[in-house]
Amino acid sequence: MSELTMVESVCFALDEELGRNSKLVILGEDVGPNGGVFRATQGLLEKHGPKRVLDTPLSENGIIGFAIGMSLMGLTPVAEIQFVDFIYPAFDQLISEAAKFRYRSGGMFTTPMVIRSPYGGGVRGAHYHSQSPEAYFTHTPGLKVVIPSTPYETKGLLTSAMREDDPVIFLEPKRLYRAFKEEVPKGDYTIPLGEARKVRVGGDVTLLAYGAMVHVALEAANIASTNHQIECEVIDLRTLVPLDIKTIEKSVKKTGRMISITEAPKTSGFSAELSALVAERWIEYMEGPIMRVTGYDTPFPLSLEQEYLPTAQRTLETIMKVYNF
Amino acid sequence: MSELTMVESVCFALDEELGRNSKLVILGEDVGPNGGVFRATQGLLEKHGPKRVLDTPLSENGIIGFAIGMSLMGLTPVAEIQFVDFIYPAFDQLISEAAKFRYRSGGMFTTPMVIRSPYGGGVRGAHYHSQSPEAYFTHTPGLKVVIPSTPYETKGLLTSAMREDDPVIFLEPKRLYRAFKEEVPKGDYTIPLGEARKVRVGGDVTLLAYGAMVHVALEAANIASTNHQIECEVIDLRTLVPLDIKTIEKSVKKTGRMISITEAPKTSGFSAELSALVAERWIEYMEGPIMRVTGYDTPFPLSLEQEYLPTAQRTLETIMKVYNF
Amino acid sequence: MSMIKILDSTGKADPELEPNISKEKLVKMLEYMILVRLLDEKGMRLQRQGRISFSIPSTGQEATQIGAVAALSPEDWIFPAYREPGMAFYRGLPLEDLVNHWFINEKDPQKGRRLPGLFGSKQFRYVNPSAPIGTQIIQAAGAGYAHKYLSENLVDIVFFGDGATSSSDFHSGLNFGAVFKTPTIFFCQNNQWAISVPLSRQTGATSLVDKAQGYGLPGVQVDGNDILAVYNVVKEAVKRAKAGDGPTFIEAVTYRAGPHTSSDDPTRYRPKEELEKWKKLDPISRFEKYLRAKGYITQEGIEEIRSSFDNKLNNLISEAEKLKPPSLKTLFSDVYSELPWHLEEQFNELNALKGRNA
Amino acid sequence: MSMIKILDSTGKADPELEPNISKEKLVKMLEYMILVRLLDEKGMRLQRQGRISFSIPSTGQEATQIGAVAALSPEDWIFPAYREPGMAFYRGLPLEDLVNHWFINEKDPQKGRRLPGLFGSKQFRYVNPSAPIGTQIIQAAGAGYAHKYLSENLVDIVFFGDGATSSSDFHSGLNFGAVFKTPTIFFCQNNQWAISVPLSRQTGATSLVDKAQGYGLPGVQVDGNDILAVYNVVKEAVKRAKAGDGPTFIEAVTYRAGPHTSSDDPTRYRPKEELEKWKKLDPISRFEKYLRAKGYITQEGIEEIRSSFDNKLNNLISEAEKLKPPSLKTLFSDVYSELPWHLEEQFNELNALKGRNA
Ligand SMILES: Cc1ncc(C[n+]2csc(CCOP(=O)(O)OP(=O)(O)O)c2C)c(N)n1
Ligand SMILES: Cc1ncc(C[n+]2csc(CCOP(=O)(O)OP(=O)(O)O)c2C)c(N)n1
Ligand SMILES: [Mg+2]
Ligand SMILES: [Mg+2]
Repeated sequence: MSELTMVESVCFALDEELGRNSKLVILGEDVGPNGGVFRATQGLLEKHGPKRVLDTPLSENGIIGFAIGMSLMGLTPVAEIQFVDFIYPAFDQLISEAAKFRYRSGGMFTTPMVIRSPYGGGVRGAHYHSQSPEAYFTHTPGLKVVIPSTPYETKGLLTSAMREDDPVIFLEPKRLYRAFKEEVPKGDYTIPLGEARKVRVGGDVTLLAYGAMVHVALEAANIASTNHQIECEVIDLRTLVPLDIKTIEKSVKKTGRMISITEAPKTSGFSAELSALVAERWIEYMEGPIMRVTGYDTPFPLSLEQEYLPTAQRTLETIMKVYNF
Repeated sequence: MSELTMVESVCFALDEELGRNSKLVILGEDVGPNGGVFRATQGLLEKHGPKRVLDTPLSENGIIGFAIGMSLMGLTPVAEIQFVDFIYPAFDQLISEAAKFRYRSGGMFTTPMVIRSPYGGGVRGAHYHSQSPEAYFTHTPGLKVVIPSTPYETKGLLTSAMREDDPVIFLEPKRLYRAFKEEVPKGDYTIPLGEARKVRVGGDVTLLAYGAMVHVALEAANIASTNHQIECEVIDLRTLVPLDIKTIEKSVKKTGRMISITEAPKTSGFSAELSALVAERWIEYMEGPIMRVTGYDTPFPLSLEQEYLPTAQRTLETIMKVYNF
Repeated sequence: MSMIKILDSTGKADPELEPNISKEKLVKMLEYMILVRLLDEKGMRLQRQGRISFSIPSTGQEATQIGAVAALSPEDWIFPAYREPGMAFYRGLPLEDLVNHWFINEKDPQKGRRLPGLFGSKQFRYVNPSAPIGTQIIQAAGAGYAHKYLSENLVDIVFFGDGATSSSDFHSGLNFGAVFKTPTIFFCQNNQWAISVPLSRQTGATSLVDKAQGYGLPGVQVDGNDILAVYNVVKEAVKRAKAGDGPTFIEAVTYRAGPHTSSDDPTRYRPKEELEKWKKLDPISRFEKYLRAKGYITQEGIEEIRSSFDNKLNNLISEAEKLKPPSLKTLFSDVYSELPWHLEEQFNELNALKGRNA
Repeated sequence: MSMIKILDSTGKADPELEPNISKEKLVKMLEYMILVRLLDEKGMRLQRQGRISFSIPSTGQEATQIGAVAALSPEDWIFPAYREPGMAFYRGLPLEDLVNHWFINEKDPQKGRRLPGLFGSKQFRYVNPSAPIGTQIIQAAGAGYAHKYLSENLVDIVFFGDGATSSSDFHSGLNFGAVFKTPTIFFCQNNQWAISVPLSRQTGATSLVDKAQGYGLPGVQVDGNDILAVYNVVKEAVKRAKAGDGPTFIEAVTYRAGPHTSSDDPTRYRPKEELEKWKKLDPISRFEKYLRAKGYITQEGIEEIRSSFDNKLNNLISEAEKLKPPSLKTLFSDVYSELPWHLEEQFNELNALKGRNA
């Protein structure tokens, strides 16, 4: 047993699954001798050989398109997009192809694969190394979307993702890559997609989050409890599509108050979907407005990054507002 | 004065603005001798010449990237994407470039342009000739998003869009292209972006819609009134970004009930944003759940297209549900 | 770069290049060329009559598709664009599947989800095509990698038009194919037009085949209306691929004799004389002459082929037209491998609504 | 295709090709090469000290940027990638702007929004670069169209790396440029690596210059460490462009002597010997030898240039470091031409929050 960072846990999951699934192939930019710019594939080329760990030309539509072809023919491609900000050149392959192949072919052709990519802010990366585009993917039927929040969770969820029969977008909150270590067991364990995780129990306000924002939510929840005796229930969604609606339902029916915390720009972010779901299903349970704590509707900044990102402070103020409504 | 269809109105607006703005250039696939596959640029090449109406190679990222370059140097490009389903290869140019140029350059470089494209279902076009991807654009700060609903509106809004100092995504509901005619005046008139239009007055339920769904909402509202004495207020949003929040506010505060009707898949659609806005601002006014009538979370189908699309029937059932809550 | 040709306009073959193909196979090739043209006529007529919604002809381009499929083994994979339906039928895809697909009925193997003409078949290794142009090109490169990885001695052939050479996936496809030396054949059907956009607006290059060198690939230009020449260059490319020497880029020079699709009116943009010129190079009549000169077929034989397909199709059409649309459930299935709760909920809602308003 | 060279490794020029450039201009060219190298050293040091967050060196690639800018007129537009900062300074961009940008402070013309090194200047016609690779290539083609349309007798030059030749926008850029015959110069800095990916994984082509023909463009390969050769080929390309003959594709063969950026460690993937080999071809020392042999500059003169820039920079740095970050308002401005209600509301919220927690 060993304590690992999140990025080490990614690498561990890939390494073990490469060992178990002889059809698994990793591809991306700089994933080979360099071991990935974040070292998420460190040592894999040396261990599993150049047929299984492929440095590709600089072309994201190439990477995803090539992976689709591999997948159609029975391989299990795991593609790395170096920063998710660079996934846009591959949007057509993702949205028109990977997401629709099964449906359009009447179920004849399928494209299971994992696209993993670091996402999110907090590392002084500016517009093009900090974005959180998960909402685009959640609005694209045919894709599953998974976002882990700790090293342990990462290995279990990524292992599941690599065994899914559908294309999975696996977004890794890069500011957590080396933020802390956690026990990550060896060997085959999985966390099923579509099940959320209750991180903190509380009866007053439900906080929904995923990725790095789980920790922001927790921090805010702890302050709210200590300073204001407000008990928040914090739910780590883990999988955005398919969503664990039951866990959300139970919690909001209990607390009657809901806030979601996400980094992406506010308008049409995944937070909006969470608000909408609650507002159409359980509005009669709600004792205050359904709120969002989000990034602002601007490109991702640099010098004011800390002002842009949701913080425990902003979350706390929102908790107070909803609670005292 | 003359009665025009919507697609004729698009062409009319382009023609007049070509006459007024000598820096305006139209580019796209088949916009030249063919006059566009829907005839939205019919006759423009002959009238304004080959320097101003450009058939391009088959590359959407080329079209948008080339337009950005034109715009940086002072031209006013109006790009046609033949079907909005084919805009995905251009996503990087749209999201990383057009939307962020002003911000990233500290305001030094700007890229005003219009990207017009037919969108939406109802014409038996299947997955790749029917999509409604407006939510992606509304989640992208830096883009403005406009969707007209009648021939008169089209000319006024498109003329405004061509005079904006920001990139505008102008989506044309293709099922309305030839659905009906309307008086479209000659000469310079504009409809300002950011202002919604109240299409029907009512005190019971607010229906928010845009594009083709405005007509579905109206049809449902008329049935609700005739058969059930429920009076719906129908608002045509016209511009999704920036949104006319004041008009929405007044209406939902008055009616206490809100339903939005959109064609796109439900999850993370623009309807979710509308629900979220109301749920965080005016939940205390709401007398029923905030509902969405949308396309389903599947790729766009063909044989079951009529089942997929929101109808007056589905809207009516939702009105009844919200009203009788 | 000179263009490879074998048959002249009178149907005489260059004896140095004439491939050695059995009589049976040659006649089969002609049969399927005739079928393709017949399907185009039927499809367009049904569309004009409003009985099906859409049709994509490949009239004038029969030699490319049939010449290529005849040069492949049945295990090789085909990534079509949408003007290669004959390849699937040549391999045995039942015409019934096509006709049900035309009518997007309950027996349509695509479950009524695609525009008529956009069909695939896993059994016959004919990949379900997209509609966005060019996307299959890079996919075929990736498929080639899989074959290599799995040590399957297979080849992928991918078809696309002159317009598609401008797409991003053309660029990444040829680039990845070359870098990873995949057993992929890039087959460009240069039919001179991309809807209304002529080749001169598509590229500044003298010839599309000039693109091969920029990727370090061998390029071959072939008369795409000459089925024997097409057969030969594909055979050659298969040999290279199977020897581990990587992809070949083939530019087949041909002509779209019909409209782009049933939605298109080429008289708006295309000079009549051009069509007349190309009609003289019609791939079927050249090949018919060749076979007649060899004594492999007679005029009556040709007419018999046609009328036998015609009868078969007419029967299938009248059957297919009677069938119902696919069930409501097919609106929601195959989005994912299983039905997640939200799709199940949406299905139930719709089902209930239908019930109430039945 | 042979590579164009003028200076040999001892700094001797081929008399047949030697361009006719005034002494003043030649010395200015050297000055700015020296500045670029100095900026790299400073930037990397500040980053290592944690005083700035990021640095992108172009050490080893000074000849391409300065040779090219010297061959342009000041009205021509530059679309840089990110290894051409010297072009802006050569044209007069104040070093102060760069230093404030490094520290993303309130005087940063980019308003503290970009990674240090990604700056542009409208005044000096040096377009604000992106970070996504390749996007500027097609934009430069469009800009060229605008110049042509407006009958401005201008040229656009666009820079990109070997890695960028795999991007979609390379493909569309060269294609649109060729089809519309825009006055665009496509300048590829082939520095052999795209972070850790070597050229052999980027393309199957023998040479990147082979790509030109596929677009119908003239291609030139030039020794990118030979400033006179770079100057000549750019001059030639400008002439073609201004004559209305359309784009030229230039492949400059050079080497990234430093790390990819301050985040990179090239010892993980790059053989040491390679670097040693290229160090012998250093563009600055070759050009220094040339100028010394001509008697245009002395060793002391060179040192003086360096120390004068050094002093200036040190002063600017200590000033810049004292300044505050940009105001809160800059988080919301420039998203649109005006501030829409939702951004105003978000600004007010944040402002109030800051006030409550100040
Ligand atoms: C990405 C994309 N853009 C536009 C279209 C619309 N469209 C359909 S076919 C076509 C022309 C294709 O030309 P080509 O590749 O030469 O093939 P051909 O139809 O001539 O066989 C166009 C522009 C599309 N399907 N996909
Ligand atoms: C679309 C995209 N993908 C990936 C990256 C990450 N990245 C930044 S620079 C770089 C390599 C660029 O190589 P090249 O074009 O040769 O330029 P060089 O850095 O060598 O000057 C990569 C992969 C990016 N910025 N954009
Ligand atoms: Mg064509
Ligand atoms: Mg490089």
